[in-house]
Amino acid sequence: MGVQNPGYWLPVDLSKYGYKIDDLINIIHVFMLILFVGWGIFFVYCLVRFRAKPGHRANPELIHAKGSKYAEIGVAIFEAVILLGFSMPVWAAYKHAPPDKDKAQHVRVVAQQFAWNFHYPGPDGIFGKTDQKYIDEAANPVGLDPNDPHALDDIVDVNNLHVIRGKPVMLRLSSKDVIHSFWIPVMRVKQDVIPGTVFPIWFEPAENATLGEFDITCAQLCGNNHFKMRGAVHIDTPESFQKWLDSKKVSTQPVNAEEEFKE
Amino acid sequence: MSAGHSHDHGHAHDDHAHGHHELGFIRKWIFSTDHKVIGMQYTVTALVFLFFGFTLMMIMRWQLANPGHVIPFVGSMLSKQLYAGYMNLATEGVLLPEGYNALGAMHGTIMVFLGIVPLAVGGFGNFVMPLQIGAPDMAFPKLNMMSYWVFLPGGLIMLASFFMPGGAAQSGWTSYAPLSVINPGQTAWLVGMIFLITSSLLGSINFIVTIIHMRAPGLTMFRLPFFVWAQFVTAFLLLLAFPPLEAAGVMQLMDRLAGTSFFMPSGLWVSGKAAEWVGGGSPLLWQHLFWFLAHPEVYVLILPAMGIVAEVIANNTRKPLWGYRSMVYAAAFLGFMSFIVWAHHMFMTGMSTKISTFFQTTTMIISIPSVIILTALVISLWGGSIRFNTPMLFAIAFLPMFAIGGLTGLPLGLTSSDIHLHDTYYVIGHFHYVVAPGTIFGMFAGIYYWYPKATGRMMNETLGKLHFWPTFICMNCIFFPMLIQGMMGLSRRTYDPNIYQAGLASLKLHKMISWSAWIMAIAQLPFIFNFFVSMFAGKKVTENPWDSTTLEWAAPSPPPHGNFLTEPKAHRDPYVYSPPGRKDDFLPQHVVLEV
Amino acid sequence: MDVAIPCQVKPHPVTGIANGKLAIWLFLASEVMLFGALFSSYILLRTNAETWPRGHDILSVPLATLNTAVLITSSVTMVMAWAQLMMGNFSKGRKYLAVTLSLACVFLVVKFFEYKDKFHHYQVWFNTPTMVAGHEVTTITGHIEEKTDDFIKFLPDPPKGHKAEAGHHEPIKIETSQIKRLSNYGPWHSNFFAVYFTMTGLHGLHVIGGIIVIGYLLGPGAKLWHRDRQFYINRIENTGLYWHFVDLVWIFLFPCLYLI
Amino acid sequence: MNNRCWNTTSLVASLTLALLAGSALADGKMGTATVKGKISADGKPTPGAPIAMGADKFCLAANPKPVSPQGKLIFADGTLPYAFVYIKSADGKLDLGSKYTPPAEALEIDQSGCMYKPHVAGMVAGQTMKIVNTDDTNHNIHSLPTKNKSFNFSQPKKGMTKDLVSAETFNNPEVMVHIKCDVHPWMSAYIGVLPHPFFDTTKKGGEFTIKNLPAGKYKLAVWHEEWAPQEIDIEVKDGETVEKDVKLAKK
Repeated sequence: MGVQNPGYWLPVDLSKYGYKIDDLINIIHVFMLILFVGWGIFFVYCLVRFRAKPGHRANPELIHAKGSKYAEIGVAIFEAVILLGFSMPVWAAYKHAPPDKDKAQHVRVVAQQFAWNFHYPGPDGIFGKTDQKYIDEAANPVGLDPNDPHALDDIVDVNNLHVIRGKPVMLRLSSKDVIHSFWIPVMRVKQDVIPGTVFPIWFEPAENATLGEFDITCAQLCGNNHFKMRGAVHIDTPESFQKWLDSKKVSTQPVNAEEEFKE
Repeated sequence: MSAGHSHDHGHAHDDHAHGHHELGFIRKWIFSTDHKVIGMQYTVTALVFLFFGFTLMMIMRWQLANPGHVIPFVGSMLSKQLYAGYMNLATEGVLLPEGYNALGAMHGTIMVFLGIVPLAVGGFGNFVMPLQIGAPDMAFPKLNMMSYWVFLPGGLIMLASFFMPGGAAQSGWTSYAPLSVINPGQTAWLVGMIFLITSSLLGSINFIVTIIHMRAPGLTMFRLPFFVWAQFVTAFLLLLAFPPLEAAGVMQLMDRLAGTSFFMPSGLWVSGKAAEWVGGGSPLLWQHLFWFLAHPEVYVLILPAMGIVAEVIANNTRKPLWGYRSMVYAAAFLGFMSFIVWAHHMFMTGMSTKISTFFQTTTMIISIPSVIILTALVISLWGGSIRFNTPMLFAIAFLPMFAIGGLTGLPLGLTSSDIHLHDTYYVIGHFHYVVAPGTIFGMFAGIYYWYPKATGRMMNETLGKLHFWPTFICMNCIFFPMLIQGMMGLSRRTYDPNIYQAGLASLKLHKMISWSAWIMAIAQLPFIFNFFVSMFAGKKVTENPWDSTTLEWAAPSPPPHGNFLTEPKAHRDPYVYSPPGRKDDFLPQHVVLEV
Repeated sequence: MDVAIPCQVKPHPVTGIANGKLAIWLFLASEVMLFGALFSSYILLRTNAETWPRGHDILSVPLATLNTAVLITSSVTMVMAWAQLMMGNFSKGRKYLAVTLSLACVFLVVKFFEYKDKFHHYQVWFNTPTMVAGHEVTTITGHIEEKTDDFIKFLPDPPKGHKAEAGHHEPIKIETSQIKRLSNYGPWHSNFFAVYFTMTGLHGLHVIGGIIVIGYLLGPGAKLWHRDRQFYINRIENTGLYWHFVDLVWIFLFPCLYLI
Repeated sequence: MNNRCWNTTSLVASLTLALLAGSALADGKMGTATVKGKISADGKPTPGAPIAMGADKFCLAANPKPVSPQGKLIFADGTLPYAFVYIKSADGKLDLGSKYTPPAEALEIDQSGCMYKPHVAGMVAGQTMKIVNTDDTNHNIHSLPTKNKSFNFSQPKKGMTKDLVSAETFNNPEVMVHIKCDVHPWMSAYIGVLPHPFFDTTKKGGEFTIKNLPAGKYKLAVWHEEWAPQEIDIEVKDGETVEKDVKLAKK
C-alpha cells in the first residue's frame, strides 16, 4: 500500500495534471488566510480599543471607511482572477482536452451497490458486448455476452483498477442501480456516476508516480454499505501490469467440488 | 390605519389587564393565536428538536471515533428489537451502517427543517417581528396558529419514522433518487416534509403581508430594523423556493407508492435483479428541484441570524449600524441571487463547461453581498462603546465563524477545486461553520437578548458566559478539523472511515472532534438550566432592559395580548444610539422629542 | 378576545388592497412555483424521452374539452357571483356561487370517469412478436375479460378508425408465459401517465380545495354578509382569484396533456 | 446476542404463531416412507471464472486459492452438490393438503470466508432463522423473495448474530428465495421455502434422503442453480424406501 496521506493537508498527487488543482486550492487558501487574518486583526483591535469604559461614550458618527470598499473590490478582483485564470481553464482542459485515444488505456467502470466492476478490453483492445440478461453477480457481473468473440478475452475485476504510470487512462463510467461517485484522491479525479448515462473521464498517472495501491472512494451516498464501496487503484510499471494481466488470463477454473466438501 | 384601530388596541389591552376575560389555558398556551405565544411554542419545540438532532450526531460521533465499538449508555437500547421487522440502529450495541445512514439523514433533516428554520423564522420571526414593526399581531393570527399545528405533526412524523417498519430515512437529507426511491423509510420523510413545507408557506405569506401592511405609522421600509428586513427576504425565499421541493416530494412519493418513474432511469438493475420501474425518468431532475429549494434554504438559515446579530451589535456598540442601507440592499440581492446558484451543488454530475461557467460565476457573485454584510457589521464596531454581555459575545463570535464558513465556500464554488473537495468532510466543515457556530450562535444571541422581553426576567450573565466560552471553543475544535479531514480526502457519510487511508490518517482528528462534541454537550447544561430557572428566578426587568431603540422595547415585558399599551409611532431611524447633545446614549424610535 | 388587525377589510393606503388579497396573490405566486416545477419536469421528461405518446391518441379529448368548458363557465359564474354581491344582491350572488360549486363538482365527476377508464384499459407486451388478428405485434391494448394464474382472456381494442366494427373482435387467450409485461393505464404505465396522473391529480386536489372553500362561503360562511358585507365580498373576490388560477392551470394542462 | 428482551420477544412471537396456526396439535401427517437417491449432471458444466475475491482484502486472505462460484461445483463422478430436492403433491402443488408447523430450531446461515454456508438450504415456511457473521469484514444480508417480505441488514463485525423470528423470515412457500450480499456481489444463497418438511439438499456424492413421508403419490422435484429443474412422479408405501437417481439436463 502506498502512503496516501503524508501529512494533514492534501494527499500525495500522483497524476500528471493534478498539480493544477492543488495550485488552485493552495492559492485560494493562502488568500483566505490573508483575508481572515487581516480582517481578524481589525476585528480584535476594534473589540479591545472600543470596549465600554466608564465615562466614555460611543461616537455615533459613521466613518468613511474607504478601506472596506477597497477590501470588497479586492475580494471581487481576486475572485475574478481565480475564476477566469485558474478554475475555468483547468475545468475546460479537463473536459475538452482528453488525451490521445490510441495511446491511452481504456477501462469500463460499472458501479453497483456496493462494488466497482472494472472491465478491461483484453488483448484485442475491443470491449465485448454486454447485456443485462447475461448478468451473473458471481461469474459475470457486467453481463458480458458469451456469444461475442470480443468478449472472450475481456477481463473483469472487482474493486481493483490497474494502471500504468505515464500512460493516460480513459474510463467510461456507468452505474447499474443508484448514483455513485468515482473518486481517486491521488489522481485528483472525481465524477458522479448517474444510472442511465455513461460518463467518459480520464486521468494520467505521472511518469514518476509512486508504485502501489491507493484508495478509490465512492463519494456519493449509495445505500446502507456505501462506506464499504472501496476500490483500489494499483499503479504499475509496464512489467508489473503485464504480470497482473497474466495472472488474470486463467479465465477458466476447475469446478471440482471435492475441495469444498473435503471435511 | 384609522383611529378606530388604535381604540381597539386599547380595548384589547383592557381585557387583558382586568383578567376576567382571560383565555383558558388551552386557548392561551396551546391553540393560541397570539404571535408571541406561537413564537415561544416554535422556539421551545425547535430547541427540543435541535437537542434531539444533536444527540443523533453524538451517537454517530462515537462510531467515527471508535469504529465498531459498543456505544456507551444507549447501545443496548438501540439494539432492542421492538417488534418483528423493526429496523434496529444497532446490533449487540454496535451501530450498524444502515443505522448510521438513518442517523445522518435524520440529523440533517431535523437540524435544518425542524430545528433552525422553525427557531429562526417560526420562533424569532413570530415573536420579534410584529413587535419590531409596532403591530398588534400577525396579519392572520389563525393562519399563524395553523402554521405551527401543521409544523408539529410534520416533525412528529419524522421522529416516529424511527419506529416504523423500515426505519427512518436513510438516503441523506438530500434524498437523491434513485436511492431514496429504493431505500426503506423514505415515505415517512416525504410525508413529513410535505407538512413542513405547507407550514412554511402559511408562515411566509403571513410574514410578508404583516411586514407590508402592518407597520406602525412613520415606520417606513428604510426605518425597519435590519432583523425585519432579514425576515422579509427570508419569507420570500420560503414562499418561492419551497413549492418546487413540494412538487419534487410529490413526484418521489409517486415513484415510491404508485410505481411511476419520474426519477428512475431505464434499465435499473438493483441487487441482482431488474428493477420494477418502467424507467425513462431522470435522477438529475430530483437534484435540480431539490437544490432549487435547498440553496435558498441556506440563506433562510443564515439571514435571520444575521438580522439578530445586527440588532445585538447595534445595541451593544451603542452606535448606529454602519452601512444600514447597503446591508438591506445586500440582503435583497442575496435573496435574489440565491435562486440562480443552485447547481453549484452539482458540479460533479457531468456538467458542461458552459453551464458550470454560469453557476460558478453566479456563486462568486453571491459571495459579494455576504462580504458586504459582514464588513458592515465589523466596521460597526469602530468607534463604539462595546458592552460584552452574553448576547453580544455570541453575536461577535458569529462574525469570525461566519467568515470561515463563507471563505471555505470559495474553493467549493469553483469547479476545479471542487473536484477534490466535493462531498468530503471539507463540505461538512464549511456548511457547519455557516450553520452551527454561525446561525446557532445568532440564535443563542437572540435568545439571551429577547428573553427579558418574552418573560419579563433576565437570564443569568455568569451562566451565560459559562455557556458561551466552552461552546465557542468546542465548536471550533469540532468543525475546524473537519476542513483538514476533507482536505486529506476523507469522503463524507462514511460509516467506518478506517478502511480508507485518509480516514486512518485522520482518526486522531475524529477522536478530537468527538470529544469536543461531548464536551460541548455538557457545556449546554448551563444554558438549559439558565433558560428554565430564569423564568422564575431571573432579575425582573422593565420594558427596556438593554437601553435599546427599536419598537419592541416600547411594549411591556412581557407584552400583553395586542402588544402595545398605546399605538406606537416611529419618529426616526432604528438605531439612534449615543445621539449628541442628549444625556441618554439612546433615542428610541417611538419617543417624541419635546422641543 | 381577538386583537383588531388593521387592513383586514379596508385597503391599505399604500398598496391599495386588503390583507387577504395580498395574501392570496402571494399564495398564487407560490402556486405558480409549484406548478412551474411540475411543468418544467414534464418538459424535461418529454424532451429526454425516446418516445412520447400523443395525448389525443390515448386520452379522451371530447371529455377534456367538455371539462375545459365547464371550468371556464365556472370562472364566469364566479365573477358574476362577485358582481351581484357588489351590487348588493345577496340571493343572486349566492345562486351564482351555487352554480360555480356545481360546475366544479361536474368537473370532478367527468374526471372520475376519465380516470376510471384508464384503470380498466390494459396494455400487454409480449416476450416475442406474436400473431394477433393476422398481424405480428409486440404489444396490444384492450380489456381483460378473465384472469387466472396461467392465462388471461383479453379483448383487444379495435384498430384505429374501425370503431364501428368493434363487434368483430373476439377475446383472445394469452398465456402468462408469453407476457413480458401487463399494465393498465395507471400512473405506473409510462412517464406520460405518471405526468398525467400527478398533474391532473394535483389539479383535482386544488378543485376539491376550491369546492370546500366555496361550499363554506355558500353555507356557514355566508353569515359574514350580514355582519360585515365588505369583508364577505373580499372573501368571495379572493376565492375567485384562486378559482381563476385553478382554471388557468387547467387551461395549460389541457393542451399540454391532451393536444400536443 | 441472547439478551433477555430478545428471548421474550421471540417467545411471544412463537406463541402467537402457534395460536395463529390454529390447532397446533393437529400437526401435518407424518409417515414412515423414505426417498433417497443421487443427483447428477447430464453433461459437462460450463467452466466458470474464479470469484474476484480481491474485491475485499479480507476475502482474499481468507481464500488464498482461487474459488469457483458454488453453483458451478461438480464432483468428479458427475454428481452435483447444492441441488434442492423436495416433494410436491401428485398434481404438482407445493401444498400437500396438511398443515405442518415449522421446527423449533432455526435455519442457520453463516457468512464465512465471504461465502454463505450453506449455499442452498430448505426451510418450512415460518421457520426461524439465525444469521451469523464469522468474517472480520462487513456483510449485508439481503433477501430477494417474490412472494415474501424482504429483509436487508448489515453485520459489520465478526461474531455478530441476528435471530430472525418467524414473522421476519419467509412465511409463504417459495422455491427458491435468493439471498445475497451487496458488499460481496458473488455471495449468494438459495432457500427453498416449503409448507412441509420433506426436502433435502445434496451434499457429497450428490446424495439426498427425504424421510418420514406419508404413503401416497407425489412428485419428486429437483432444483439446481445451474441445471434445469426436473419433476418425477413417485409413489411411496409405508416403511418403504424408494431410490430415485435424477440426471439434470443443461439449462
